[in-house]
Amino acid sequence: MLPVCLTAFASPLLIMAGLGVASGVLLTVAAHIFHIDVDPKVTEVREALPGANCGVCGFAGCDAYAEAVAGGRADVDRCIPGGVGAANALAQIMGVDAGDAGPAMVARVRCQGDVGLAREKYIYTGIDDCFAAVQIFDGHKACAAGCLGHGTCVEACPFGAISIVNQIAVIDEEACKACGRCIKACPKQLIVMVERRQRVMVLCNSDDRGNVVRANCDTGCIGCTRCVRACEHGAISMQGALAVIDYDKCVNCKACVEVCPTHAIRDFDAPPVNREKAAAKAGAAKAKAGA
Amino acid sequence: MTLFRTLRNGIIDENPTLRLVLGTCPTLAVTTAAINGVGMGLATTFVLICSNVLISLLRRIIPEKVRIPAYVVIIAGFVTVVQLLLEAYVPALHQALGLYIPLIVVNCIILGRAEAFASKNTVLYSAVDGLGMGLGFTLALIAMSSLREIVGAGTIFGVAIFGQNWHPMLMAALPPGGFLTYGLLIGLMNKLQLVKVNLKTHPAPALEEGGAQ
Amino acid sequence: MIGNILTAFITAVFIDNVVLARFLGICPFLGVSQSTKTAASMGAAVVFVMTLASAATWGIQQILDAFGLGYLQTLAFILVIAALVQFVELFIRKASDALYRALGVYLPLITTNCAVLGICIVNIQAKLGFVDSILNGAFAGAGFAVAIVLFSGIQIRMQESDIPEALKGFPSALIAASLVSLAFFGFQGMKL
Amino acid sequence: MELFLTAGSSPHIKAPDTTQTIMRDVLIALLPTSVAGIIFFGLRALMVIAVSVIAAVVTEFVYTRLMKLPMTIMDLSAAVTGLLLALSLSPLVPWWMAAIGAVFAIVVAKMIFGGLGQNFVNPALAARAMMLASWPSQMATFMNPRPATDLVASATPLPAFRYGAGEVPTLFESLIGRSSGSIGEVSVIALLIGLAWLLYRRIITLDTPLAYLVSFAFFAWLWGQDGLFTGNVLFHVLNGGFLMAAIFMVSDYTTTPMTRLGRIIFGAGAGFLTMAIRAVGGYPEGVTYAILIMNCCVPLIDRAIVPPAFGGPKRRRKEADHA
Amino acid sequence: MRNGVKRIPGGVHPDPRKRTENLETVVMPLPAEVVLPMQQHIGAPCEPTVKKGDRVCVGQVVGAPTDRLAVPIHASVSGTVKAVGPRLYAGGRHITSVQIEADGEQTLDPALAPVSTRDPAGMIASVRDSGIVGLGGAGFPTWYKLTPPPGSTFDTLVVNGAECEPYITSDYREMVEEPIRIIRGIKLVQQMTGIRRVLIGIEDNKAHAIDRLIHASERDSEIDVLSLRTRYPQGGERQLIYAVCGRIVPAGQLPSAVGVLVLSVNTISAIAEWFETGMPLTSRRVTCDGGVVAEPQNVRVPVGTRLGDVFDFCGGFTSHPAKVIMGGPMMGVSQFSLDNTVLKQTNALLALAPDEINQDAESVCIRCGRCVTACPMRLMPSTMNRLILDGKSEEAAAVWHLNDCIECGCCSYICPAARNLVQSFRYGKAEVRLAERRAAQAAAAAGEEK
Repeated sequence: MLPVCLTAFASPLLIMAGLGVASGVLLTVAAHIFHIDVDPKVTEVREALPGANCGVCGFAGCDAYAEAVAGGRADVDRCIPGGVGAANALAQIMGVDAGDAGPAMVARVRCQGDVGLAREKYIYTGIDDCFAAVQIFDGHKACAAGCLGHGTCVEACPFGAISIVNQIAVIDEEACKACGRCIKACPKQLIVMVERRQRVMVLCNSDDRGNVVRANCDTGCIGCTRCVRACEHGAISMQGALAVIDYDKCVNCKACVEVCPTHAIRDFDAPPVNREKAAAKAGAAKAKAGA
Repeated sequence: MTLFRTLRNGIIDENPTLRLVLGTCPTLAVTTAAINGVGMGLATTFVLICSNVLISLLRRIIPEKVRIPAYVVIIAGFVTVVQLLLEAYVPALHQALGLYIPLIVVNCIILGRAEAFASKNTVLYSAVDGLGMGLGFTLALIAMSSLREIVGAGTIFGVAIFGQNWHPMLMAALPPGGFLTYGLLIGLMNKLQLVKVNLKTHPAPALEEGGAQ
Repeated sequence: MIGNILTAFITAVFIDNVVLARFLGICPFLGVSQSTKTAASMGAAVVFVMTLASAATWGIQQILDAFGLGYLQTLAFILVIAALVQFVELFIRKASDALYRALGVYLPLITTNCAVLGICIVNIQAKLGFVDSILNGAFAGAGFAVAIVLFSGIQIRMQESDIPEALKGFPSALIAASLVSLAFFGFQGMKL
Repeated sequence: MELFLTAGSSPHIKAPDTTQTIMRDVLIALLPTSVAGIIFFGLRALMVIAVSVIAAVVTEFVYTRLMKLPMTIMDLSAAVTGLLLALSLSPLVPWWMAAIGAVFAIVVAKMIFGGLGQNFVNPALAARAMMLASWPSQMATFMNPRPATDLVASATPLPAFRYGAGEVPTLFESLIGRSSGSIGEVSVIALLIGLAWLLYRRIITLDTPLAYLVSFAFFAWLWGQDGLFTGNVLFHVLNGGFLMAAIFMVSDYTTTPMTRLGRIIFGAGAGFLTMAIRAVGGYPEGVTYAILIMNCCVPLIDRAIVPPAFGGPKRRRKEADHA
Repeated sequence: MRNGVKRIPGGVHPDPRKRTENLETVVMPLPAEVVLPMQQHIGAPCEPTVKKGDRVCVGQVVGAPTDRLAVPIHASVSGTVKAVGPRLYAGGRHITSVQIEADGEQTLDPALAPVSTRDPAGMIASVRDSGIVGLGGAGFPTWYKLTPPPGSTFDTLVVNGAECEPYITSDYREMVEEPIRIIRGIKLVQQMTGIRRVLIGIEDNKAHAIDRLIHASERDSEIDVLSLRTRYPQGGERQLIYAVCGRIVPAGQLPSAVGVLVLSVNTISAIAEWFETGMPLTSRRVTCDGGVVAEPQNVRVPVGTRLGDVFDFCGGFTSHPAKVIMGGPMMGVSQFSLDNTVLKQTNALLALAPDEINQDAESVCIRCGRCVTACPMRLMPSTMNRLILDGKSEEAAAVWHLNDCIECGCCSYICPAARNLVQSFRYGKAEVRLAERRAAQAAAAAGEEK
């Protein structure tokens, strides 16, 4: 009985155990002999990964991916076998903010001169990209500072927060995560990062004199200084011919919005005024053209 | 997460084959006939449930450092069991699946679930997760293998369903057909998902107004 | 003799290509083919490991057979392959940083690559001798290397193409693989 | 006078050729071959051609509509694909097979990868390969192109030659078009007229076709039936769809390399593979697969060859790693 | 006469449309005013030396150079300075400009006198005072070209009479009308630089010009007139040097690297005029042509004349022009305002009808490779275009030699898909420059931290 038991159970067990021990010893020894110090962060990330080494992440196995994540060269959510758990763990290790509370900052476009409001210099033909368009006489807008509306920022935005409305970039404040990529993308430096609490803003970036601005655009800042006078808190000053709001003093009273003759100051709690105005204007122009 | 959600997760939301694109090798290799798909799916499901349960049971015992080798050994053990069972009871299927039965060991789904789920959850949930994932895998395999069998041979589970004049498109049963069917199926799943997401983020205006009234 | 080896080579690389005909190693084939350089390194690593693993598992199989323990094949093989690959990785890492960067980092990915285990089992099933096993391992690895390098070019081209949203990534890669595998039908039946 | 002008980047003028005119010229070049096919094979050939072209164009129309893409059928590339496919089929294939082939060519081989210019394999050849794999017997049935006789199914001359069975056509028969085969490959003269048109209109250059021809001829000679250097080069060149491929398939813009060196490599590789498949492979004609395999290599060839700038040093390409 | 020694690589053959080649040059009546932008050359802008209200004479310096490279700008009419201030100019930006109201007298600056010095260094310095720049296009200061950079010497003067762009005939007319003056100019340049061998390259579709120059240089064994196979862009420096002497200028280097000095026929003529009369560069010949121009012809106009005035002199427009171009249709700059003015380097003004310009919409690349064949610099336009649009301009520059592009426009011209290749290269180059500047700034910042 006993020998049967031995042959039936002992030999497989022995062989497997032998194999296991042999490889274990081999690897332990090897690990000592061939020891190399690695970044503890890599180890930490590596530990949080499933270790399936399946390559779905696009890297050469979990080690390579861990190294890339620790080095900041890869996003934390590329491990599919590990799923959300691994992504969260990695995010925690890397200190990436995965929270959705929304940043305190938001990107804004300092131009509202869309079709019908801003004049154009010429008809542009060529690559549909702001950077390409700027190469030809600074773009087709008569106003050298204006948004060209080819949507280079739209492509740069990873969150789909920017859209082109009437050939002007418009940022969806809800979707904006304040990553700042659009700022780098805009060849006219029109996009700025501001605090979300700033509810009023001068949406014009032209420092041309009033008559030039007026000739180029219906909604540019013409430097009339009415807002400066209207502000009871002394928050607005003129930089050349452009009104600038000092947000340390601004209390969002919106008095300036009321007085601005060109609606260049926008109240971000209300829908943009200029749309209706532009629509009315376009309608009038059409009627004129028809007649 | 409820048990039902766990189950559903494996079958639909995180379907290992069609959404996570794991376990591609068996998916492509054995789905030439519907019966193979079923066999492969069930065999994998069996290993998945068993390994999930055992790993969940041992999750406090296995040291962190050697967990992966330990998981592999556990999985390989169950695969051997399946191999022996198939050989003994359904030799025809064993013959058809051949090489791909031992290869269940290296199916990313199993190790992935062990690491991502079983090592962190209770036995019951792990079992249900294994079942869900396994069923998801099986269903995907059945879908693919049925398609390939119908187009490639004009039969389903070996039963002819078209008349004499049917010229089956042999390519469907050949490797290119496998890649193509799989690619198109995942594409279809993605499309459905895209439509769903679009409905969520941009609900049709008509519906919204209807709701307001 | 040379004719036989050449035929074996053509068969393993082009006709019974591990990836395109046997569906082994699909995950890295699709995942690690985003750049030609990575793909080439991965291919080289697979050739290397498959050759070694073929040799090692041939030996293990002899032991298992001697004790009549054929059913332990799966368990034993995966263990041996895993240990072997890890050992080689550690060795390379210490030996040469350049070699590690070029080859070593791809090794873990191969441990659980079904191509390696699959080819080892195929070797045993086909009852190949020691030398033939090693050759078959090397040739099958070469088949993987050829397929993944070829595919990397197509992958890069696809990254630049206007592929429909729903088919981006895996689906289009699979369909491309389908066409490559269709093209490889041309090698079918090639004999010297 | 205040003028509102157009401004844009130089150059401000453009050569008259457009994608559409190029495709139109390819269609014109295929016309003699199509006519010859219809004369030799009768209405069956006409039906295959019509079904294939219509299916290809309708498929592209439907696809672009469904996917909400800009309409592209007016660039005529779908019609070219459909016609090329039809010409590479036997006149005996059932109409629905031709239709499925055309749909496969347009959807799977072309549109999924983004449409014209972005597909990596030749759609017509991919569809032909798919049909060869799917319906091997129907695809290998051909008929004798003798207008007066009945429709007698017969093999193409190639298997006849290789296996020593059946009658081998004389060179004269190949030239005028009295050997059996695909619709488009029977008449060498008609193909050469097409080539002349393409060259006259400067649609193609001879780089690839010549490289293909030279390499193929060399290996055909090398891989003779009675040992090395005994091959019947002229026979191989004139039969089995080689000329059609050499004129219309290896010169396909999208699926061949863009540099001259790349094109020569492409042609030479395809020539070798075609003959390898004919001599030691499992298929009698070899052209389809040889070109498809080379198509798969094109992205690598195009990335590997960086021509040195005029006056620039011969720099080696530095790999830009995407990982 | 001999033929060119090499055929240039690539290139295209656009319809020449040289309708003005047989028309005698007409001198345009004085415009009411001229505007002289302070930048009409490569280098820093000039500093105005006059202020509003000043009286100026023809040939008087109104803009003084501010850096090593720049050349002075002279008044082209006599009259009163009306304004000095920033103005949009044809180069595309706002730049300080001097606006002069002409009095119609054309009083010459009394200081003007023929150049007497015959010492090479003095002659070259005097060329700087003449304000002459390369009259063929880019406006590179000629005096600077005349001195070989340290370490190289000139052995050949290549005279550029290729004039390969469609429409333009201003060089051709110079060769036909003033061949003797060109030869005299060549002699002066030989004196200044010590070069003995002179090769005049003229395309073979200008047989009359070839004849005239051969006749004029008959007694000069050192001067050779070469007939070149007509091909655009043979007028490009690198291409011309290759065509006439078979030398290849290494990428990123100047022609002086192979011992060659290239000057265009009009530039050489201007040098001759300066030395003989002391008249600086204040007027030039401009080809005014295009489908909507009523009377196409070559016009001699004062530098600084409004484009609108030139067109009006040529009969005005017969219909609304689709594009107004300063320069040739292949490399010229499209203008949106006729208030911009003629610059020193302006060789043509074109007002094109809609059927003359490219109006095809851009479609996808079909990989036909025509751009590769057409590129005279042997680049891969299609590949670079794709990379640049993909945001990988730096790869295009590092691997595919983007910066060797000469923006000749052959690729865009030949492209059946009407892709805006050249435009993408311009912006790709701009992106690469931007990235380099940012990297340099980052490196500087890092250096400071240390």
